[in-house]
Amino acid sequence: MAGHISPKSTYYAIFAALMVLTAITVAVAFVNLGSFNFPVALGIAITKATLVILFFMHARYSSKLTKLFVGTAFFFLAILLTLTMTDYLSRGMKTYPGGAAGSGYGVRTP
Amino acid sequence: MAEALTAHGDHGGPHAHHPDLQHHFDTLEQQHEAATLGMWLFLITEVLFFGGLFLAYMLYRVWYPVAWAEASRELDITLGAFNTAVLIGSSLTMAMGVRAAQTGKQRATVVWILLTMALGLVFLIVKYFEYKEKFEHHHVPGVNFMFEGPQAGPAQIYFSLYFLMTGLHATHMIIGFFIMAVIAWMAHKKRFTPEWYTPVEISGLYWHFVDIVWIFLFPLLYLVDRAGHFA
Amino acid sequence: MFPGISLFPERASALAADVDHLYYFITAVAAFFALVVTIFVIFFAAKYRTKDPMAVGARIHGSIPLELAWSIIPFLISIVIFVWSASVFFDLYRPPDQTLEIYATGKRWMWKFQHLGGQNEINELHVPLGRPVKITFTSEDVLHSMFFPAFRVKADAIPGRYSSIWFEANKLGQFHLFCAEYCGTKHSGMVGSVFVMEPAAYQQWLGGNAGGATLTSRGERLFGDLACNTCHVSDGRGRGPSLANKFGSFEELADGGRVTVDEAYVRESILTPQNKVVAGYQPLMPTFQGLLSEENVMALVEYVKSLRASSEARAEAAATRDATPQEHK
Amino acid sequence: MAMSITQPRVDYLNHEHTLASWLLTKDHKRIGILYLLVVTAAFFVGGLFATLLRLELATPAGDYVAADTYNKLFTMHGVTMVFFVLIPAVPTILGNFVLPLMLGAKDVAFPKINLLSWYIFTTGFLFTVYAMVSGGVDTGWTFYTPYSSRASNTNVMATGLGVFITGFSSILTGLNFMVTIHRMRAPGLTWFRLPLFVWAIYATSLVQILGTPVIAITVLALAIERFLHFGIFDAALGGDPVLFQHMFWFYSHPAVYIMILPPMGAISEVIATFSRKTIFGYSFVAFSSLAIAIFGFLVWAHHMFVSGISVYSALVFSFLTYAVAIPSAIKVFNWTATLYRGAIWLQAPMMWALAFIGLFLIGGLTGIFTASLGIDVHLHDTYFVVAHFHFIMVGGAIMGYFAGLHYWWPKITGRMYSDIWAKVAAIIVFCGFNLTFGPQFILGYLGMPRRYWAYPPEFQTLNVLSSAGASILAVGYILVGIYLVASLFWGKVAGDNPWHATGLEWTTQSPPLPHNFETQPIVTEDAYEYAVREVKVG
Repeated sequence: MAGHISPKSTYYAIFAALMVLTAITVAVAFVNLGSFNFPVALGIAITKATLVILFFMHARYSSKLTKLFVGTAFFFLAILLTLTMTDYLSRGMKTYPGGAAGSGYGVRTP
Repeated sequence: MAEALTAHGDHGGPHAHHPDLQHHFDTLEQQHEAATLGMWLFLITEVLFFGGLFLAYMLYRVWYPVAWAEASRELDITLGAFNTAVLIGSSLTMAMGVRAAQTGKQRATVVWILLTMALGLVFLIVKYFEYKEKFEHHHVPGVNFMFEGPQAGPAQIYFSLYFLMTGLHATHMIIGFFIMAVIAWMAHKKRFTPEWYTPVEISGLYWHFVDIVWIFLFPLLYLVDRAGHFA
Repeated sequence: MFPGISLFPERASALAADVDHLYYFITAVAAFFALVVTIFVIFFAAKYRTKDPMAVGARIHGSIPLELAWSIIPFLISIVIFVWSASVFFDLYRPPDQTLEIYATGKRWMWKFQHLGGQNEINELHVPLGRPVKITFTSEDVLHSMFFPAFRVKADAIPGRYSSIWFEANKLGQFHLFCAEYCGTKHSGMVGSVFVMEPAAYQQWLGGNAGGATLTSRGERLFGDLACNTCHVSDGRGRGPSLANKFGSFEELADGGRVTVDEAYVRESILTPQNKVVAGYQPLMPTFQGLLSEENVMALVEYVKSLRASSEARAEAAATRDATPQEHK
Repeated sequence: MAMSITQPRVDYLNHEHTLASWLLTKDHKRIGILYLLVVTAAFFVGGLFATLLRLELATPAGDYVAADTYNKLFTMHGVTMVFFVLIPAVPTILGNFVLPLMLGAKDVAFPKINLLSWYIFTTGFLFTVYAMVSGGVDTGWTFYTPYSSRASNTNVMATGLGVFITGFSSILTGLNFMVTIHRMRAPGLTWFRLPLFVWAIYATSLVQILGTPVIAITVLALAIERFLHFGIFDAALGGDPVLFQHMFWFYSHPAVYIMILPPMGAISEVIATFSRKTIFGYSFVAFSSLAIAIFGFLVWAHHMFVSGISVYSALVFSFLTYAVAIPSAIKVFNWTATLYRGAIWLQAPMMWALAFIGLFLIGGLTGIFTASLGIDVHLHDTYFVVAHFHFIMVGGAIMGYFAGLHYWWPKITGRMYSDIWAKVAAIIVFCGFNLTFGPQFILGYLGMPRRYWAYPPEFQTLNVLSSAGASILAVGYILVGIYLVASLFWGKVAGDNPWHATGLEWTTQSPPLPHNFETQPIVTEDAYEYAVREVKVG
């Protein structure tokens, strides 16, 4: 009746993909990518989460409204994270007279 | 939605419909869509509920990368990875359980749901050992927190967030465990039919969400800097 | 206007006038819109009033141009207000280069001011007329907020961080000092006054109230007592970076970042040294968190600041002081 | 007064009388009345605290209550009014009652969850009352750390738990209404035929769902930091007390839109009905509700301009705050334009609505002062801010709530209150309100800080004016209570459509049937189509 019935093979395939991605994220963590470790780990986690949402939670086969709600959740989470970080990342920036506004490297004549 | 509707007598008149159709809905499909939509909305609130902690995590990771690296190395990565595998497995069994309910296989539904509960239990037991190990190493924030080296302060913040995030996640697991117990009991009583299996589906959505939270928690807490960039 | 009710606070700082002008402008804009809407509402309510409940109004659904007009015009006005406000905000926020430095700490329910000459005051502050004054302050327990209504400046005192406000008093007299961030039982008691004095009278007051050692000399003694000089040797051969001529310039960090050496960085390096280690040095420095009161940290900051003066000025300033042993010239 | 006439017809009030039929009801109409009782009780508890505050502030010296008591009074006034009156008032009382009727539905999507929300709300309220009775809390309704986590020794945990529990009632109500609006509209009732009250409730539900969880986690983190000495906001460990303010205001600013949007929806209904014409610019007013809900999440740090956030983020938030003011301006202009060439029938609800426009206008415009960076440095934490948000909350939300209550009272109770007394009360409240909060703008610019137990003597005259106004305001609110309760016993029968209004809720009987409609209504025309057809006398 309502709700899409996916074949078992889809579920097993997604399960395998998730396990592989988990293995990858653990392996990559031991490789020193400097400041890229964090984005890579986050990217893998987002991929895994998307797989679970689309296939295990049937978002892919449900109404556009459900997809809109999923998008809204992550959009407002992004607002919370990014707008707050605009404060913390720009705290170091000094606005000295003569200092380049926003550069944070204003030279203060002693 | 607009098909002919039987006139309702006064409240509580004879229901000419499917026994599971509640009085204020017109069709089973409308009821099903309403239930799933309601569950997705609840999951939005959960995303933002955990979102607050992710904000604190992101801020302090940017402020104290060295402390985050040192404190993260205190966690046991094999247990973390094992737990991730267990939870992804439980997501699979949950999905298979929902599928069994959709196709009307009562016994299979019960078995898959019990499997999901078992995997959830394994996860919680592993978590218990991890917490016990933290207590022994005095890594529990509070008065008797001990962490050698100059990063003791930010490390205590890390462990505060560790316990808050994993504690909140474990609480959601325990709630999920009891929900699954109820669903398994209902399935055992053959309550679900291919037309009405909504409780299985929405508890499945909840379980998958709890799995997704762990999918993010594992790399953020366990894999901060295993390569020694900030060593 | 009425006896006993003043509508506007006193203007005692150069920037107070700018803030007031901006305030008048926004009041005018707000009053204009309030009047326009109120007049229209009253006029329409009176003109189209009916007693017959069955009467029906005209069939008007709306007009796009009108909607766009009263969306865009208010937005343009807001942009004008925003830009003007931002410029006033920058002036309020950005101290000029040469300011009279005063340190302060907010503690539950009193403000403690420290002048460079060593004078300490509780809930009272004496400042000279016509000179820009910069107050660098922090809190020792909960949030407070230093608020001078007459100067139109305010900033929260946050434990663990320096905040600063600056003003240039241009009117003699006594003005209010309030704590504006709720801080407990005697939040309303954490008030005081600032006395703006003629420069001559100010110097005389400084002389009369010279507490003990100046802030710099207190910092210097602490620098010796805490054995900072064993690592921070002035010629740079010690285990810690040399601090001579460091204040105000910027410093390369071990993790590749760069930071301006200001009060906040010196304070952070004293209390949490491991966060921003200077390039080429090991994070050996122990933390002094809990060992130093905020006043002593400020004294040390002032001492490090004094090291930036050219070495000759250092030598002759040292000569006039009592002969405490100096490790580095 | 007309002799009370017994109701011949069955309705949701008289078809069951047992206590269980009320306490275990799943009927959205009865749940609305249950909320009315608890919210009205909370309103008088909060009002009592306000009266004590104003008595204390009549004299410069702190001579009426002790300092600690004063701090507890303004905290409990804030907590009670914000969480137990302003946020629930219109959605849970008027929304619960009218939304299914407006949609032509038999009930909300999840009736059992609707009842659960009421029990959660009442439990949260009882928890907070317990916290007040057993010593109160003195951190201010904002619970700023480190005072709330380290320094205060009052019932922060109990109040926090009360707020945490009540938050879930707000989440579940929002969720319930959103699914109801999406899935249970009558056939033919497309989105652009919905009454504007439904749009406002939808926007509010969106904010409730997206915002409330963040304050839930913030209060939880505060409670754990205070109880177990964790270290998230603790400066001694390197934490940032300002992070609490970010997380708190991320919810608490959208919360003020939860408080103002539903009353705005009620005002749109009242203005359209009593101008006897369709609302001016329907889609603009509808989308401005959504715009307020969504933009409302981008502006929270305008509460923190002087609390240590960086200059550049202050610029960003100040600009976005000006952007979020535009939809509110659009609403006010559209209401005013609706009056043009209408047939203005000045009944009691219309008087309250016009008073709402007057006060909300001043509230909104003073927002421009506090959003401006240069001015807010001087105005932050002074009585100017207190006056601004009281103009929006009391002048806006409470006036809008009363306008809606007066508008739907005949539908809820089947009785009509005395129109003259209702108009008198509107005027008393309007004048009392202006006298109470008008002088506070001047006090604010003079620099009188808020939350002061004792203040310098030069501010006394304006404070005495404000306290005088507060007593007039109290009289106005008590008068409303009196004639509304009196209408239950002596009010004449109101008939099904006393205001001759359009809208599905007026097509059924008053008070409505237990299951709302005899036959499922089919909608064939737009909302507020007065001019098209004569609306037959009820």
